[in-house]
Amino acid sequence: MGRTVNKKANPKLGVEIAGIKFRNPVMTASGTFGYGLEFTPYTDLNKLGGIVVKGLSLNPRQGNPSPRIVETPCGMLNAIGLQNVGVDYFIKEKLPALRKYKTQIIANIFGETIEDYMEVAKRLSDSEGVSAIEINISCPNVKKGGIVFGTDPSEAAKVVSAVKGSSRLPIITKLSPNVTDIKVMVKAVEEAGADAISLINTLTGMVIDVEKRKPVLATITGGLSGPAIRPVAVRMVWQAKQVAKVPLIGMGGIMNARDALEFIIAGASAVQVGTANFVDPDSAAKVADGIEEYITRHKTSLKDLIGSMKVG
Amino acid sequence: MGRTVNKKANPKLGVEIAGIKFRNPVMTASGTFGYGLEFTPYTDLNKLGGIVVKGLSLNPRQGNPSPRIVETPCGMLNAIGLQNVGVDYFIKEKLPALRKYKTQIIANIFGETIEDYMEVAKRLSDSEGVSAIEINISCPNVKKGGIVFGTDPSEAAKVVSAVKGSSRLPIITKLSPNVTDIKVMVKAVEEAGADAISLINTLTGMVIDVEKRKPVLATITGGLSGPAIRPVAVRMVWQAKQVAKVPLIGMGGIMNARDALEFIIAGASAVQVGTANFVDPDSAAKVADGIEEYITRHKTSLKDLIGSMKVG
Amino acid sequence: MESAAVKILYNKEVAPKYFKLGLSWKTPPIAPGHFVMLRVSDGLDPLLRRPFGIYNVLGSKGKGTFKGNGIELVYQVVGKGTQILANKAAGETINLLGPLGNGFPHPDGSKKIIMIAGGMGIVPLHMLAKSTEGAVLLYGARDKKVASMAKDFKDTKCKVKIATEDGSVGKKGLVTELLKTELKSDSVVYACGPVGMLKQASIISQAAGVKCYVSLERSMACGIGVCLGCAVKAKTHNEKENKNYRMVCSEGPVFDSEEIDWDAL
Amino acid sequence: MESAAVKILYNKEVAPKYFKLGLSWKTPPIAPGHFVMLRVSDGLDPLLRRPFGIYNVLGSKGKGTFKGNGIELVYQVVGKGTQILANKAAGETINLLGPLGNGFPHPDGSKKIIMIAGGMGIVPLHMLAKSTEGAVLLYGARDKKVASMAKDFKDTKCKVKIATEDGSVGKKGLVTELLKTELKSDSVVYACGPVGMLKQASIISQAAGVKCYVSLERSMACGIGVCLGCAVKAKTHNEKENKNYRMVCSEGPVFDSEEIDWDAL
Ligand SMILES: Cc1cc2nc3c(=O)[nH]c(=O)nc-3n(C[C@H](O)[C@H](O)[C@H](O)COP(=O)(O)OP(=O)(O)OC[C@H]3O[C@@H](n4cnc5c(N)ncnc54)[C@H](O)[C@@H]3O)c2cc1C
Ligand SMILES: Cc1cc2nc3c(=O)[nH]c(=O)nc-3n(C[C@H](O)[C@H](O)[C@H](O)COP(=O)(O)OP(=O)(O)OC[C@H]3O[C@@H](n4cnc5c(N)ncnc54)[C@H](O)[C@@H]3O)c2cc1C
Ligand SMILES: Cc1cc2nc3c(=O)[nH]c(=O)nc-3n(C[C@H](O)[C@H](O)[C@H](O)COP(=O)(O)O)c2cc1C
Ligand SMILES: Cc1cc2nc3c(=O)[nH]c(=O)nc-3n(C[C@H](O)[C@H](O)[C@H](O)COP(=O)(O)O)c2cc1C
Ligand code: FES
Ligand code: FES
Repeated sequence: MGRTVNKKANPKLGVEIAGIKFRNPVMTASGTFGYGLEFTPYTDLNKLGGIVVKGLSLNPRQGNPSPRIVETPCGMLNAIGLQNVGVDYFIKEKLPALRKYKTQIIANIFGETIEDYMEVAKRLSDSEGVSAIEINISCPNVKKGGIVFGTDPSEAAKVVSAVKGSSRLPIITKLSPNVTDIKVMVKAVEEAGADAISLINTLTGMVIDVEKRKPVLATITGGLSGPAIRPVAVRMVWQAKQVAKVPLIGMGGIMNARDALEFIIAGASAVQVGTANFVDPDSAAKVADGIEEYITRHKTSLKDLIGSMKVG
Repeated sequence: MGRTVNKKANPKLGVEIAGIKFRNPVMTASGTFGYGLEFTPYTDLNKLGGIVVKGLSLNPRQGNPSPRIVETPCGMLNAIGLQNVGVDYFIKEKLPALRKYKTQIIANIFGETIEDYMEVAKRLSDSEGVSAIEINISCPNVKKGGIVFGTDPSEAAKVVSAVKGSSRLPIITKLSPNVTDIKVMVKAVEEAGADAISLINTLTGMVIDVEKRKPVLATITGGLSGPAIRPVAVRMVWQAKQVAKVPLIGMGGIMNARDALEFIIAGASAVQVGTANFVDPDSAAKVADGIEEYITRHKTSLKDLIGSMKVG
Repeated sequence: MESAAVKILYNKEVAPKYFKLGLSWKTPPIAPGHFVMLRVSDGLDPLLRRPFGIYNVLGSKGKGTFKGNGIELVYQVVGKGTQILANKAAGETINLLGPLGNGFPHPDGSKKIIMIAGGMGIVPLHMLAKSTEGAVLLYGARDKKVASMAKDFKDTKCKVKIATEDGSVGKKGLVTELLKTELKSDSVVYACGPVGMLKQASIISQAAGVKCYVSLERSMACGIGVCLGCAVKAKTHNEKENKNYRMVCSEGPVFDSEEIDWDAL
Repeated sequence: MESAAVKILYNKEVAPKYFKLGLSWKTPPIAPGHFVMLRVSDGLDPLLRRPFGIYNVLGSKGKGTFKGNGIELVYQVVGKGTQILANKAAGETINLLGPLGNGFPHPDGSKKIIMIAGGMGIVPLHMLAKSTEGAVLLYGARDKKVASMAKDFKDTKCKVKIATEDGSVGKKGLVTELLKTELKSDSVVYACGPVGMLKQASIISQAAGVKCYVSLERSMACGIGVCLGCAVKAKTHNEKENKNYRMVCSEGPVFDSEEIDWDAL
């Protein structure tokens, strides 16, 4: 795939989501791109539509015991446990360097209570350089006995409207795929005020070391990501598109431009590249180049491609 | 992996599920092994614990338009649409040859109404050579506007108790993974009278041909199987084991004995080998040999292995 | 039918992206039209085997069916599976399942045989050419380099007429145009190639009241009739098993063209 | 730090399942203890890169850090990734990410250097040996064949003492027994090998009041500190970032052994 040199944004590649103008539809997924700066030796951050930073919580978090990752067929499980530096440290130490790039910065946030979510969102709104907040609702609600916000439509809706009320920033809600009907979740968070919806987060999985008869991960289960899950992710984006009024951001196993185009054609206005960043730290920029090449070759535009799947 | 010659069953490898004695815990999964006889040029059917035949309905079914399959990273999607010869043809033309083998024959059944399920179960009970019925509840209930039996606990329970009432045979209920909480489904079908539970059926997925901007499968979505889904399948078996009182039969992406042992250690009393039969038609027999080798090497027995996962 | 680990004898590029692959294999009887499924990787990606027609049975002088000590395949690199195959070297082993499917009905000698091939469709017809006499092969190729494969037909008793897309050899244009001129009422047609070409060949033959056998391609998972993935819709209903679909792998890949519902393909 | 497609110069088996891999690469400065991540397959399985220590910088006579026109790795075939690597031939290209991590703190010359290696742990210590003088290497190997790698230390100014599990060369038994006799109060220890050995080396050194640096291994996804997958628990709390965990890839792989919570490993 030919690389293009850094140049002015191609208007046919641009997209506006929740009032934010992205130079291209390719972002990096939360938790797979650190705080962005770690990638400067390997890629040009200015080539990215957006960077979604590692999930931020009110206080710094230690994360889970180790082992935290294990490879699986065409994928990997992670149980990082949302280790992060905390929202204040991020704003003070990471954001100033990051906002120098011509790419949109999206802060992914999570909490164990609704109040946590609200407070993190508030502090981010007060800072400069963050374009939007992505809410990770795949977290256990400690007050509700650990049920996961992201699999209960009414709990999810509560988080979204609380965050919406605490922040002037556009709110992207990131959905968990571990549900019977993704459409129910889409409707719930949309009604609660989400400006855009991103999906999918990881599928819950586990791997056992059969010689030791123990789970490989210290936390037993972890989140499955990578190309293995792509067919499930594309299906969910397509289903979400049937009911969604707000723009969708698709992800799950995108390794190259062809994969990203599946999501766009299924209905996503933009995509996020996750696990692929580990395999090739320049992946997301290459995906953007490949989409541009496709758009040129097919004499089309991103706008015309979104949700353009023909059936029958 | 060393192959052993066909010989008397190893008692350490045997397992009894719902009153049926299996010479080893390895069966072939429905829809991936035809009616068994097609495999005689490539494998020894007597080496299998059981054969689960292609899903049977009351009347023969044509299945879905083509294309029906597509490869995905470490997996495949299928949308066969449950094409089958119908229960009567099976009993008359396939069963007589099949029951000559020293392996348990399990009939996988499905229907579009509860009455369909009942009638198929009744006819199978009246025939000789079928050891158990496996109910595939991953089918749309036409009477209930197409909602899938397998994702609604009360609909699933209705099917199970209806089938249970129509048949003298042990009933295995096969669960769909496309649900928020597999434990709810386990409890529902167990209370309804399932003698054993098998899991998982396929995850719903889709693939798009980006050059044509069309879904590859004629039915848009299909069922994802193969090693890609194994981490999800192992997790669900482990979760099911937390609540199940009846024996579990695990499947999803088993390619070799190591993979099968993950399921057994997680809590399955037996396993089914599916997609692997396409890659190597002798897979299931090799899995059985490999489990035997493991049991010998670890000086243990299948019974002691089931659910033996140590945590922490 | 067997599953066997066989040794690669050679794997050479005969035209850009076209390879000839020789495999050492003490074969069961093979008929023209049979195919094999190869496992191109020991790993999990690509997961499924890939189907390939049989171009030659090595060390055999059979007619109708052949038994030999090896087979020769010809394949084109089109995706990741065939790319992995292209990287393999002589001496490596590869797992093969076969021979699979039903071959072409053997010509009874009463008719004039016309074979029509598009691109890789030449593969099973080469075997057929070796077991017949006085046939003509109409071969549609992308360009001169691909068309050069026709020289392999010198050792058969078969006349070759070529059409190339770029006109660099033979007639410029579609091979089905050659069929129109060649077809007589006492002909029988054997066709293999892209669906569009097969459909055309079928229409032309049917219009002339001539039997046309086609060898179809379909994505396959098992190759042995159990996954039901490779279905094509038939025009005729199979009463015994009450079905409209035919499995390309086990009931084909060769079909009487009248049996196929071409609009559903 | 760069991501580069590099050419394989050689890939030869030096002992059963042990390979030396030469890669043509105009290197940035490399310090002993640095590692690289290799993408062993262009396909999707295995998906993740594999980490390997650097054994030699080719065409360099540097000290402390090295710059050269290639690197040499030594790896053991233990699973599918290393098996795929073993099948690669000279002339093929492979994608490399590196150099990664922090090397060993360069010895200041005031202490007597003891290096202790178990199995593949010899890799980063070979680089260290090349940039120090008067050191001793204690090398624990499975058997004679693996122990033969010690001859590579002839070109370093470093004395080698061997322990083998089977007693076929050197002392029979654990290499940590050698450490006990070798250790003086003015020693500094550099260790690399299996966790059990590192923990023992750490206990022995701490008991003697001696600094011990260990190079750790952990499953890795990214190698650059972003996935947070390769965490090990530290005894000390990092105030600035308020964290107990250290990333082996970016904060290690070399740590002061006192920093590590060995019971959590
Ligand atoms: C009976 C039969 C005989 C064949 N004989 C030959 C031959 O002699 N020479 C030759 O070059 N090719 C032949 N083909 C086509 C060949 O199987 C495909 O080109 C090959 O599978 C593509 O694999 P890939 O991984 O390189 O491509 P990919 O596009 O990466 O394959 C992806 C998936 O699509 C399937 N697929 C893609 N194209 C085809 C196709 N045309 N037919 C069937 N499945 C396809 C593959 O099996 C795989 O599951 C034959 C196909 C069939 C069904
Ligand atoms: C910093 C570092 C330096 C290393 N240097 C060397 C070296 O110089 N020579 C050498 O032979 N090996 C070295 N290793 C170990 C080497 O990375 C593993 O042996 C290799 O990744 C195994 O891959 P596999 O696919 O063959 O095995 P598999 O068991 O199939 O691998 C499965 C997964 O486990 C991981 N894994 C398995 N074993 C290890 C291990 N010991 N350490 C880390 N991850 C592991 C793999 O990365 C992969 O994700 C090093 C590891 C680290 C972390
Ligand atoms: C190591 C790792 C860490 C992740 N951390 C987060 C996170 O902090 N917040 C979040 O919303 N998603 C997180 N994710 C999920 C990804 O953002 C993404 O939704 C998922 O990995 C699917 O995309 P992929 O298959 O392209 O990786 C993480 C994923 C991985 C692999
Ligand atoms: C081609 C194909 C057809 C299938 N048909 C059926 C079926 O008729 N009934 C059923 O219960 N499951 C069916 N399944 C699901 C399998 O039995 C199994 O649950 C699933 O494939 C997961 O196992 P695997 O990953 O080992 O294939 C089918 C799967 C495949 C791939
Ligand atoms: S490929 Fe499986 S039935 Fe034909
Ligand atoms: S491997 Fe990703 S943080 Fe170390």
